[in-house]
Amino acid sequence: MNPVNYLYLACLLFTIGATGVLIRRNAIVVFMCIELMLNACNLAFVAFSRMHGNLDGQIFAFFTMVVAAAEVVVGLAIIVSLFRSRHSASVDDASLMKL
Amino acid sequence: MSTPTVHSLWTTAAEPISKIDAPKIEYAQLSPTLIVIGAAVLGILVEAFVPRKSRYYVQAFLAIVALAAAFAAVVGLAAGGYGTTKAHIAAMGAIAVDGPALFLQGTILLAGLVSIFTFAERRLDPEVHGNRVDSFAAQAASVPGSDSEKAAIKAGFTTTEVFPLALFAIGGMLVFPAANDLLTLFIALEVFSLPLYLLCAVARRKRLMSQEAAVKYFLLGAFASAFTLFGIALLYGYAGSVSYATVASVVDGSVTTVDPALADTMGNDALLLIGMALVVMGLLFKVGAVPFHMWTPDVYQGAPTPVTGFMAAATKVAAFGALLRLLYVVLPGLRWDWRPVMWAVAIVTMLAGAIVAITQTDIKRLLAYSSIAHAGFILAGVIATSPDGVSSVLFYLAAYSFVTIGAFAVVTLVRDAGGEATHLSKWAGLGRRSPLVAAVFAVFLLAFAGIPLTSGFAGKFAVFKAAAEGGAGALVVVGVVSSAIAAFFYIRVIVLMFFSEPKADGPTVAVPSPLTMTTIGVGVAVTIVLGLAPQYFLDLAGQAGVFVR
Amino acid sequence: MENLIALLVAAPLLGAAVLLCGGRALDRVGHLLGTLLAAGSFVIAVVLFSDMLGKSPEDRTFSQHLFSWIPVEGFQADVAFQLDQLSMTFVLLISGVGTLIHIYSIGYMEHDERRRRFFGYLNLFLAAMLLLVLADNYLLLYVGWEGVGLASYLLIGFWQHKPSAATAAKKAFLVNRVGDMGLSIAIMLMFTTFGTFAFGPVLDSVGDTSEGKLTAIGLMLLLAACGKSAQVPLQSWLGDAMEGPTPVSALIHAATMVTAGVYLIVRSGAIFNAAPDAQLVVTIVGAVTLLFGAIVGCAKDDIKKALAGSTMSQIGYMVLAAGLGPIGYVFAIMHLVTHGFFKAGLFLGAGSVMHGMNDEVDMRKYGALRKYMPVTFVTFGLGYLAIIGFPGLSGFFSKDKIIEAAFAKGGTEGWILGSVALLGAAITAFYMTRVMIMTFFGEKRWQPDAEGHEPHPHESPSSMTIPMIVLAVGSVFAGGFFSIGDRFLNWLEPVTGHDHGHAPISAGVVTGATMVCLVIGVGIAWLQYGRREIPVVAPRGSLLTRAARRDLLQDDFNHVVLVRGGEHLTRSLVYVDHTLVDGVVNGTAASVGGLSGRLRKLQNGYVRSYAVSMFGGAAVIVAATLLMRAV
Amino acid sequence: MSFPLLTATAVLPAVGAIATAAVPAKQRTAAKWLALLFSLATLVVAAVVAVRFDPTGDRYQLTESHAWIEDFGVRYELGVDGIGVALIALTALLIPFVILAGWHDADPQETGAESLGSFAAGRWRPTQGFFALILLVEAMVIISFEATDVFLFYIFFEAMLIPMYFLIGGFGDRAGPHGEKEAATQRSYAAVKFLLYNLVGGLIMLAAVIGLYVVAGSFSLSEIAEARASGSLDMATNTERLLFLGFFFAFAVKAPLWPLHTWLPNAMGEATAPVAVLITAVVDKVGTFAMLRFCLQLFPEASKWATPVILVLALISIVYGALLAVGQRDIKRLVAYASISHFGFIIMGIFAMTSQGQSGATLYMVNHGISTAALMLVAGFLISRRGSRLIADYGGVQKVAPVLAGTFLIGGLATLSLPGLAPFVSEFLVLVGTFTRYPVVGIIATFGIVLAALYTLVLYQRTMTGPVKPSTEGIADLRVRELAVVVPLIGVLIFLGVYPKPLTELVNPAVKHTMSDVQKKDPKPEVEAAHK
Repeated sequence: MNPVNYLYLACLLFTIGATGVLIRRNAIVVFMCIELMLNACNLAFVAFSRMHGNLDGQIFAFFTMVVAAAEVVVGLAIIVSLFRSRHSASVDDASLMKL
Repeated sequence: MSTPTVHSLWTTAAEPISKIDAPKIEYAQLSPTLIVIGAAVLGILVEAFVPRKSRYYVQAFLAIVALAAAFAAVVGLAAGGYGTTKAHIAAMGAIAVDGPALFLQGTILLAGLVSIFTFAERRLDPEVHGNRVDSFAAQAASVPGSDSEKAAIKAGFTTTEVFPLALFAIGGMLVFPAANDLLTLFIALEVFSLPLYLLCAVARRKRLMSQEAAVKYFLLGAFASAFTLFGIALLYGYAGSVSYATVASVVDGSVTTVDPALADTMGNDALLLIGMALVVMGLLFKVGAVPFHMWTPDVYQGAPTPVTGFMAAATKVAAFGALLRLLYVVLPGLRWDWRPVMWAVAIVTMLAGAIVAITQTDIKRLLAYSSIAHAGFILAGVIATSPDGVSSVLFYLAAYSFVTIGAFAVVTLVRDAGGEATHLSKWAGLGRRSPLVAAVFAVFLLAFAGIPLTSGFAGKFAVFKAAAEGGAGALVVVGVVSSAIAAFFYIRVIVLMFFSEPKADGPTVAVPSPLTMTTIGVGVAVTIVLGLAPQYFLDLAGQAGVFVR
Repeated sequence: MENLIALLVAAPLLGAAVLLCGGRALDRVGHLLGTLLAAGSFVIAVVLFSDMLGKSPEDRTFSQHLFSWIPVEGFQADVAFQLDQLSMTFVLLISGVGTLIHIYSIGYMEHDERRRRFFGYLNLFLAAMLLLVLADNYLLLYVGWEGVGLASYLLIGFWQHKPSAATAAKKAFLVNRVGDMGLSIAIMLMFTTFGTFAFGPVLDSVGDTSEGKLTAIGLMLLLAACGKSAQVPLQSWLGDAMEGPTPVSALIHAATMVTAGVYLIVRSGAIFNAAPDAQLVVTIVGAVTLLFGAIVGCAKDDIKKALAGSTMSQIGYMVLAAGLGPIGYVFAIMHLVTHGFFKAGLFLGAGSVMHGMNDEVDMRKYGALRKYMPVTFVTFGLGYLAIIGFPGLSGFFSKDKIIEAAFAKGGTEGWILGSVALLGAAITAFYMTRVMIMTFFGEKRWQPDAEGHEPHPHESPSSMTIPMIVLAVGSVFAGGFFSIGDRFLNWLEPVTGHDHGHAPISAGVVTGATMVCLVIGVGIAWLQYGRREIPVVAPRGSLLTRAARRDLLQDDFNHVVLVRGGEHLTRSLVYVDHTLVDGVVNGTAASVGGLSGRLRKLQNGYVRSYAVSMFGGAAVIVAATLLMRAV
Repeated sequence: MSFPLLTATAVLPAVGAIATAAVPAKQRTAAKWLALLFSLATLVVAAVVAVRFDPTGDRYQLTESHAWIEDFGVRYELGVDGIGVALIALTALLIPFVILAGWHDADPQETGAESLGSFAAGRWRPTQGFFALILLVEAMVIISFEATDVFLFYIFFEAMLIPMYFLIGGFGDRAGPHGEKEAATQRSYAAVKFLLYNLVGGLIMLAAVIGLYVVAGSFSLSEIAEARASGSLDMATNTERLLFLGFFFAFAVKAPLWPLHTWLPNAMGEATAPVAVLITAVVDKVGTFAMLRFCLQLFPEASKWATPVILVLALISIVYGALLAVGQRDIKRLVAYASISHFGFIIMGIFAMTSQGQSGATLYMVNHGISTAALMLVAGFLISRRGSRLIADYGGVQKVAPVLAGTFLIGGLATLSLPGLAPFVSEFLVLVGTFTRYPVVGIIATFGIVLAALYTLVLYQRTMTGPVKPSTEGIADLRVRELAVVVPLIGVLIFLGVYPKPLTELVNPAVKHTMSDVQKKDPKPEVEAAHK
């Protein structure tokens, strides 16, 4: 089937992820939405790689996964420490600094 | 797309397995990065094996030596002509070794070095339980105010991890402006972002704010990099490659062999334009340009001040470096598409930064907004799209980073019971209390304001000149207006320090160790020298103004 | 010999410098030094005069070039002097009368602890006045012109602790400045027309330019003259100027300074001759002032103000004469000189009277003083006879000539001017008689002064009486001396030129008419004041009287229009400057601040809203790039 | 290469500034003497410059030229013409008096340092700072009179704002009209206003400076002039006009020209008298000087194009300033508005584009500097005695302090440009120069001389004459130090009033050059007078 459809799917996923970032409160969920966006990108990479018939895209996808993993490590560390000190993972509670 | 291509894919995919030749890496030209990263790894081992008591010394020493060595390496490379005649693409096309790269790497390394000094400063806070303490949490993992934290403090723990983290960040920053394909670009971006997120979280005082800053920075940063990544994906989709050279050739249509797939995607400009827009947006986020600037004030305020200084300086340098390379090497063919957008961004950034700063009440937030305004000024230089533009931006970045680090270093000195006294009202009459510190800070403020005889003026002039010659006269006018507005709040601080009566319960000025003194001293020295006799450095930047492709 | 000219100015100038800079040390000798230097310059003047008489009328013009003052591209102003018969006349008058008044002041100011400074100012005045009449170009004349203005400012306000004095001084200076404006504009006009403003070149090349230009210059010069010589409409300061010590009034505001205007007009004769319109205006101004002053003089009870009015009126005569052109120049100057004598004399007399009467100035509180101060009475009397033009005395000759000249102007103009002059003569006779009677005749109407001291009138010391006597002699004989054989005419003619005009009526008739007027004037005055009791408190009087007491409402006009109007203008301007000019700037600053405050609100601390802005930004940028391509 | 005399004139005070600032906190008097010494030394060097300068020689003399920032096309180029020499002399002459007059203005107990309590009184050294800043300003002003490189000029034109700003904001009369606290706020308001006005002007000029470089490719006056002459550089009319406006705006703010003047009254009102003199007599002159040196030379066509508007603005300044001076209740603000009026004359003279006008304008700069200094400093002495700037608080001073009153009067007479005092010469030249080309303007301007008399005499009458007010009693007469300040100034005023020849001869050639720059000839008189 036509790989372009994968692109549409990628876009869809990306948008879903972005929307999630914008509307969800829980830091963990927000983070997951970001992961979703990254994976959307992966999908796009693979699809393009398929279209162009070279491997760069696929390689890129692997790197993205690694990066995503690293982000998880760092991200969770931060979010958890925040959660522990505030007993809430809501990003809206974390608004000491403003104006 | 029809089935034959699938087979062809398989075949093409199957074929070359037999002959993969080992990549050839020019270790010498990559030495700066390698040294720093290596030192960082070493730092991790130190964390693992060296006893707590001595870690601080080992780590600090290691970091300083590594940065110094890396800087030496950069100088060596530059002296070896790699900046000009021998400029070339290294590491299988992943890394460019050329003038801008080396200049920026040098700047980043120096900035990093002086920031490390402030990282290592432990004279500012009073000793707790007989232990000297720096500005980082005893144990970042422990809950603020919890027993475990108290215990950690009692035991005299310190977060010595900051040094390797900083080194990793610097390592990433070194690669960022040198990255010569989108993959390296992205990896470098993450490599220097992730440690920064962590560094933001480990302040000793005001830990809640620190953590909040980290969360904000992290979430927004990740969000932004997701966009970048998607942009990269689209560019890849358009050009069928991630290497700058190829993409560029495809973009300006100078590509030689066009297979049907490429022809197909090349036809679709949307891919290209959206891809470009998203990648650029990711970089604009890093430089803190409006409307992607909103993380800056909060993060700058919450992060430990030494980290803030480091971020404000080094991140900007790296990010602008990458932006320049992207726009000048990959997308010159699209000049007529991205210039108008950048125009708008630059104007909005200059004005918004300057205007919002007027009503700030916290010195760190104030500096954050000023950094936004400055990002706008630098963008004006970027838009020039001429060698002059490049060199002016390089010069501006060098000048600006030292002023920034110096300014934040001064901020660390002004303290009261709650740690740093960053609220402006506390700064009233500082000029009476300790004229020297106030004078130094005034020098930095004047440099920010771009008063002649300071590096700020030279930089601003260079950038505006380049912009004007690049036909962006209107931008210069806006820049002038916004610097007038900006001048207002810098002056406000000076008024506060010198002309208003000090409060009885005002903050005290801590006497720092030679470390911070060096930082501030270097800051002042660079500010004055680049103000009075910028010629040498302009030459440097001028020679470094050409990208290799 | 010519090099002495500079000394004329230098001597008093030196005096001024020494007296004003040298501290209290000089208090005891200051007045003597000042007088000495004044006398010195008189002596020099006499020397030069005799030397001049020795020469033939043609080469009686001395000149001395000191140094080039303002050398600028296309602009040459020198410090150079020119001494011809006209200047000579003035020099003698100024230094002569000046010296006398110095002497007089020694006695008059005896009890003033700031006497040294007074003499310093007097010397300063002499220097400036001499510079004025000796200058060989209009710019240097301007220097003297303003110099005398300064001196008169300082001297009128000499008793600065009296607010009235300070105000009067300021007023005098300001009104004069208005005149000076005229002079400077005139000089600028000359410069643009002739490329120079030295007397010689300008007056010689009058022929080469349009009458319009000359009229303009003439009118501007007239404006200057009006200021300095207290002619309508700039006369208002002279009355108040009487706040100054009496010697000042005598020297500056009677004998010399106020006549500078006449000098200016006569000196610029060539210009006026070529600009009949300007001349006409001059005559009109003269005529009007002549009556104006006279009327004011009738109503004043303050002896000095009465005399001031008369001064105004007499100068009106001179200006009138000067306006007549060559017919009148000589007589203008002649009347100026004789007036210098008798008016100075009268003022000194008045001063002497006040000296004896605890500085009382209200004539209604005098009376019967002739017994108590005989010398003053006699000298004052002679002056009186002179001014009303009693046959044989100075005023008779000079004034008579002017009236003749006025008629000789010819045409209706001549008739009008002539009759005005006659009328003036009558009024002069009236008010001077009034002064005379109220002061020296009738009953004592003395009142105790503020401190309650009864006045004990007594003759003044010789240092005061001698000058009075000398001046009296002058006022008796000068006129005759000048007129016999037209001495004065021949003396001045080379400079001013002369023209007999064509008198519609013979000189004899004019003289007769004058006499008649004189008798009428004196008569009425005697009927009014000599025969009946003079009330100590002034009666309300007719409308005209009351107006005249208030200088014919001219001050009220100034006050309402200029002072009040000016105050309103400045006040509103201050407001404008603060709210409008400054407001605009502050407004912009404020609005930027407000904008900042509003934008700041966007930074609300919520990650998600930041994310929104990023997302929106991304969307916008993408859209923009695509659109950029689309259009 | 010969001894860099011009650099020396600028460096000397700069060194002095550093030295003075370095004096330990306790040795206040030493600092004062040191500053005075350096200012006098500068005066000597300036005198040497004046002597070495040969009016009949080249346009720019004693030139120095060194590479500085090639990338910006900037060279360190100095050189003086007659106008420059005159103004350098003025500056060097005034500074010692300013220092002497401000002898006690910055003694700590006067600037409220004791309110700091114990902790920093040791390190806080206002006195050193005060005099160091004054010298610093002198250095920067002098070098901007010498710069023949636009960029070099611009740098110091801007940089001098900073020390001035600290001088205004840091040291004022203690008691303003409304007491200590209010005075402090007023002061910093004035300082900020001063800085912002001039900074905005400067920044707009910066844009123009960059524009000039883009157009001309050089900053050197001489090079640009040559390029123009050889025709290798011809600016488009509109570019030239825009650039001109950019430059002129900055200078007009500095000068200050209506309606950009409002910072001056605040600044002069709040600053101490010596600083006020520094502002109006020295720093502001850079603005008018620059109009003459840069606007006319670089953009002759645009200058001519803008002349009508500028003349009108100048006229407004003259009349408006004078009228507002009449309306002031504060002595210093009165002088400030008077200065605005005078700057109107200067600018009018410059743009009348006649030899007389421009020579007059130059002389005016010098004379106004000296006369205002005399008037303002005496006013300052008076104010320092009573601590009040309000005219209403004085009266009858001449009775208790005759010398003070006398000198004040002379200063006032100079301000109303009485003949015999220096300002008359310049004012008359300006008027004539303007009149020859623009009669109407000239005539309206002459109203200024009447108004000048009005505000001066009103001021003198209200403060000095009349019965002695209780508040005035016991005001001491001028002290020796104060006489040492005033008497020489008055001496100079009289000398230059009677014998301005040295000055005019210095200036004339320079003016000739400027006239040829703008290709204007003096209007010929209608009739060539008989024997001229």
